[in-house]
Amino acid sequence: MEDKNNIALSVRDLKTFFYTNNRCNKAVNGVSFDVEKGKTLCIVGESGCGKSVTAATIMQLLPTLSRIEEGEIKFQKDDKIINIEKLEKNGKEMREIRGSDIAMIFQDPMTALNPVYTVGFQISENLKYHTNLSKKEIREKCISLLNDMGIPLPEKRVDEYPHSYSGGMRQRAMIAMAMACNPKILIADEPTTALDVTIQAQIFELMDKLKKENDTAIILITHDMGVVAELADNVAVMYMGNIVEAGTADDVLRRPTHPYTKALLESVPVLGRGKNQDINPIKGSTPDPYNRPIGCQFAPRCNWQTESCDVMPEITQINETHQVRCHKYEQFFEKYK
Amino acid sequence: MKKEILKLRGVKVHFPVQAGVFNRVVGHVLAVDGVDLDIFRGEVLGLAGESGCGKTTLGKAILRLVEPTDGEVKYISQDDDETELTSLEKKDMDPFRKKLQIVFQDPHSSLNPSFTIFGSLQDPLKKFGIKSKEERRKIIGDLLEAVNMRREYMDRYPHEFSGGQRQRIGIVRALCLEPELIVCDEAVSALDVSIQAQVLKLLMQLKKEKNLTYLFITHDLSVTEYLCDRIAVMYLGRIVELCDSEDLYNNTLHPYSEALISAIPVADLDKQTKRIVLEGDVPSPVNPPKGCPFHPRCPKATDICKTEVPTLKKYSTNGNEHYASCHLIDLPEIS
Amino acid sequence: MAKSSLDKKFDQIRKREEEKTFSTKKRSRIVNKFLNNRLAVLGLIIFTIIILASIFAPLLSPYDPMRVDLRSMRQPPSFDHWFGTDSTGRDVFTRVLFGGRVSIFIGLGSAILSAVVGIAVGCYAGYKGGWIDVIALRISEIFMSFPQIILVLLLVSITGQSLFNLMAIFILTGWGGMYRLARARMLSLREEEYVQALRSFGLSTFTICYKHMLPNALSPIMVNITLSTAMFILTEAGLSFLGLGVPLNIPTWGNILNVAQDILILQNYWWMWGPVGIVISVFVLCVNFIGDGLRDSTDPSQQG
Amino acid sequence: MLLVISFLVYSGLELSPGDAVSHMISPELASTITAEQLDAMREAYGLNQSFLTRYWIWLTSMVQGDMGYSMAGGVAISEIMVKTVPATLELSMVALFFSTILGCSLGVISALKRGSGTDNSLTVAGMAGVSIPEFFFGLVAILLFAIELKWLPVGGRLLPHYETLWDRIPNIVLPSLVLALMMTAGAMRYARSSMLDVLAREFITTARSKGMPEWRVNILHGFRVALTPVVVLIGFRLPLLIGGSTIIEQVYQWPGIGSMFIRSVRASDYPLVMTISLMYVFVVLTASLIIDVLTALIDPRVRLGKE
Repeated sequence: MEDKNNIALSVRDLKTFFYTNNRCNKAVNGVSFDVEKGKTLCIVGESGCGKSVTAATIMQLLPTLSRIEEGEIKFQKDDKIINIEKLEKNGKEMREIRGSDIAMIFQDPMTALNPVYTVGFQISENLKYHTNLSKKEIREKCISLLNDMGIPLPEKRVDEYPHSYSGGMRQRAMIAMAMACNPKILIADEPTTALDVTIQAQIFELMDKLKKENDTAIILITHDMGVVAELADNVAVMYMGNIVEAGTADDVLRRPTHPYTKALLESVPVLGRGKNQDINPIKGSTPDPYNRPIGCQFAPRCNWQTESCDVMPEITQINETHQVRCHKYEQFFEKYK
Repeated sequence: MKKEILKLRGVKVHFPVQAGVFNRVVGHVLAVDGVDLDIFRGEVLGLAGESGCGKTTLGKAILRLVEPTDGEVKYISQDDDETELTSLEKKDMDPFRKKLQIVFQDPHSSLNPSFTIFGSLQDPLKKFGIKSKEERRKIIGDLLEAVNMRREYMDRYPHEFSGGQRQRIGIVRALCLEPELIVCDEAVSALDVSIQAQVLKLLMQLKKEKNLTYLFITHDLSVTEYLCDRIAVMYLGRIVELCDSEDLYNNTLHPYSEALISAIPVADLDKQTKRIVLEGDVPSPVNPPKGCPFHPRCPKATDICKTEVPTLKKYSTNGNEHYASCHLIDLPEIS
Repeated sequence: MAKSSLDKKFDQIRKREEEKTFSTKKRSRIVNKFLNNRLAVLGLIIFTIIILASIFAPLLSPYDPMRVDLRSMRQPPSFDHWFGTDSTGRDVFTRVLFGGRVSIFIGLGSAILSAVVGIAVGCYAGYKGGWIDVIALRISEIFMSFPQIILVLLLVSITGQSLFNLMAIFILTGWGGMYRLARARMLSLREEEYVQALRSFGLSTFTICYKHMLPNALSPIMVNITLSTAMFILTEAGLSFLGLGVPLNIPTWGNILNVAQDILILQNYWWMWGPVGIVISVFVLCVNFIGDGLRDSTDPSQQG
Repeated sequence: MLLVISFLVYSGLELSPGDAVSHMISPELASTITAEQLDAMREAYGLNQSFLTRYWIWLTSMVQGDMGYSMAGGVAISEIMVKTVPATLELSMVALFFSTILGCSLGVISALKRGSGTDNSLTVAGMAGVSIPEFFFGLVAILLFAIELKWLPVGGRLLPHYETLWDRIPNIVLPSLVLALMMTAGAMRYARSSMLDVLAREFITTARSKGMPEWRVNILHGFRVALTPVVVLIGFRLPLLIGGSTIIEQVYQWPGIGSMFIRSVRASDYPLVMTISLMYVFVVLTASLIIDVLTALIDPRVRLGKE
């Protein structure tokens, strides 16, 4: 595979289960992927597929009634490899990684900022805990961060409360907060779902710029294949707790090898293809997480289902970068090549 | 020959903004600020725009779920009788409520959690004269089958259904009085993509079978392009562009539509274009900018845009009628 | 590292899940949750016992709660008189049972009636808004700016003491809270899309409001009824303790306690006021447990 | 608001038995006055005028501090007020102070240790606190601490030989503690649920994702936000505090306005009853005004006048 030094974060066979209502939900059930430095990895999937849980697991921000069952999360910090899953949840080491090495932005900037503190205060908290800057330097850094994020009048805006910011500006402030300590990895959990498309375009532009300038690796979680096509270097498609297909954007979007990926791509109308384009819905609906199909999770909705699908398929490496989790991928791939 | 089913003339919806100790009205949210629009029988008209542009309010104003502040909404029956809806008394509105229905966005709040499906749906039928219970059960059962669900589902409670199924039940509710026009208010936006496609297909199929007209409100231009015959793009309470759906993509006239189209991420590596990134945010509809409401964000704005409000003018592209409100279009205007 | 108790619980659930042996009883989630709340179940049991005991008081006790028996004055608890006897020789246990009838009747009755008034006004006002809402809101504000016990005392002083007056006063002072609750629920339900859908059919306000919306507002209302039952029982006890509630000749829990104002009785004859105080506390505690259990089990935001 | 209520109270006063004149002159004088003189006085006070005019006269004199006379003692009501109000204020302020601090901190602890033994026992204790009638609790406390153990005096305030502040402290301990205890239980429950509510919000996760230590997440981000609804709710419970103090004052023979109120109700001393209730309303309304100001100070959203 790739040169090891290029990998910022490596996740192997990760399992995270939820234990609410006295039931066990295998939200993330054996997920492996690598995040390369300075590249964007898009994790794409529908609601409930476990993509957000994966992100929360990397940050150890899981709720009380859940835990990491198995697997490894290896994070490379200054030539040392740290196993994140072994760290104490809110312990000192974990806290040192959070915010300074791995930072996160959330879906809804309306609720993700504390309403009773100024934006400047919330950004400076990060700097206060992870750097040795003086008060004055912190304030200057805050203003320059806001400025970098394209917020007008940062000297004034720094002392304002989140509710006087618009949605797009709040997300910019969130990004400023996340980028304050130059993290190696930025996890963005559906950062634009709550925003309008024109604002979404602004945020994407900003994230692209940050990636290029700071060599930050980005894990972008989204449900929108369009976003993947625009931003991703690498893609992982998730369905019901598993990665069903992964590879470079080129691999996955041009040569989808898993029936689910293919179906996802065909089920959304694409702007510019006109009125006569054909869209093919996926039959059925997402299964109940407490009553999962045996074997391949997608089998009941798949047109290619056979008896062999009662066993969970292994990950197959198609070429250097492209992997798929399907028994029938060869026939499938042949047909749609 | 195309016949109108609804004619909107100068429709305005203003919400008062109250503040201070005595709840004095300090201003108005100009949610819909003068919309002229014709909806033709049998067409799918898309109403697109970003949040806060007034598209949902306009949809509700047609059904008088929100009372319009000003303007006319005329309903034209199949026999060409015109009725002005906004001036009708509440009870005189009833016959027209049968003709106009709405499908909502959120599948979670669109059904009453304490009633079975039948329980929720039977009251409107009762009101419109279907007295026997058997008949009501038959109507609802037939419609459930029409949306690919089982007849028995009518005795279940909403929490037993998935989001997509609830949305279908929402469609059943809208269909149960055999309406002529359905307002689909972001009807597929809250659904997962795989389910979204199912509902879109279903809507198209029902339209053919039942001769429906749709006003399809959405923020997703790729869905409108696929589904609609014509598209109206709204910005800050006004229509800025109205044309055939293919023309909107191929012959865009308004700079806002252009930016909107370019901003939509496209799941096709071959169709990637340079996005036009607009500056700033959508201005507040309480205090819209003077002149063209889009001028502070418009990359092409000139001096005239700052002072004069453009009107919706008729042009022709590709042989079709094409309306747009911008000072900077250099096509000849058609009267 | 030693496994925490949480981890052990997780292991159990996981094992059960993998063996597919989890319970699949088809009971409503709300009932389940309520039954899982041990305090609420305990509350419900004791609540039922006390109510049944009060209803069947004549069967449980051979004594007449009113009959004065001067031969057996101020006797400590014995086999004959479980809670002893009071200064006029009446059996305290019997009086507690009969007192329960009146006290619970006042508490529950006032709570339910004030809920009916509050809901009837609140639903309509909340859904419809307009001048009815404004007037009702103002009136409830007037009632709520009095400390409740002061208002009750004030009204008692005007109308005089009687069981009926007291209940009327409780309803008068209690409907405001219920009204506000119902109104607030209605205001939020009004925005739900199913309500809008009903409006788009032009259904009458009455049908939409009382038939379709009210059932969805009931669970917080139920909780509030239990809580105000508790409060009314306490207020009645307080008033009667002061000698200003129910006329002294009717036994209620508060009236029985009234004797404890005398420091001699307080010091020397504990059985005359101790047991009844405990019964009140336990009963109100049970009602509160039930209310809390109801709240937790009907609140969708809480999981566990 | 106060005007409307004062009008209602005045109507009640009018409806109550007894002539208004007898309320307005001291009883000593009344005994020497003949019927004719009374009529003349009615004329002089304008009592033959319309109801509204009389209300206006009553209201203006009220505002000027002339509250009329008590029927029972023949003492000026303003004089009674001066004597009793400080006692009640002293008692309720001490109780409010302790209950707020204790209630908030216990509630927060209970929320942070949600589901633990501490949480469960605190919850049950809190529930018991709101369920036990305060007078019963007060009686038990008297029996235990004053009569059996003889640690503290039964009650009373400003007994003759008390001179320094220290002398007075033992007397206030029992009543204020009993009063504070029931308030604490309420405050604790509010603080707990408000804190739980805030801890589930997304900005708490944001704060954790920045690597903040737990105490900072909980106190700075959690408690600070949870405080606003708690302050509002404690404000709403002020009437309850006043109601509670009425009974507790009675139990402990505390010479405050509450026991005065009860005495006047028993004696059907209507002028006094009405005036005191009006004063309570005034206190409650003032308190809610103070709460509004306080929330504005705590919460920047309210301060700027928008949500």
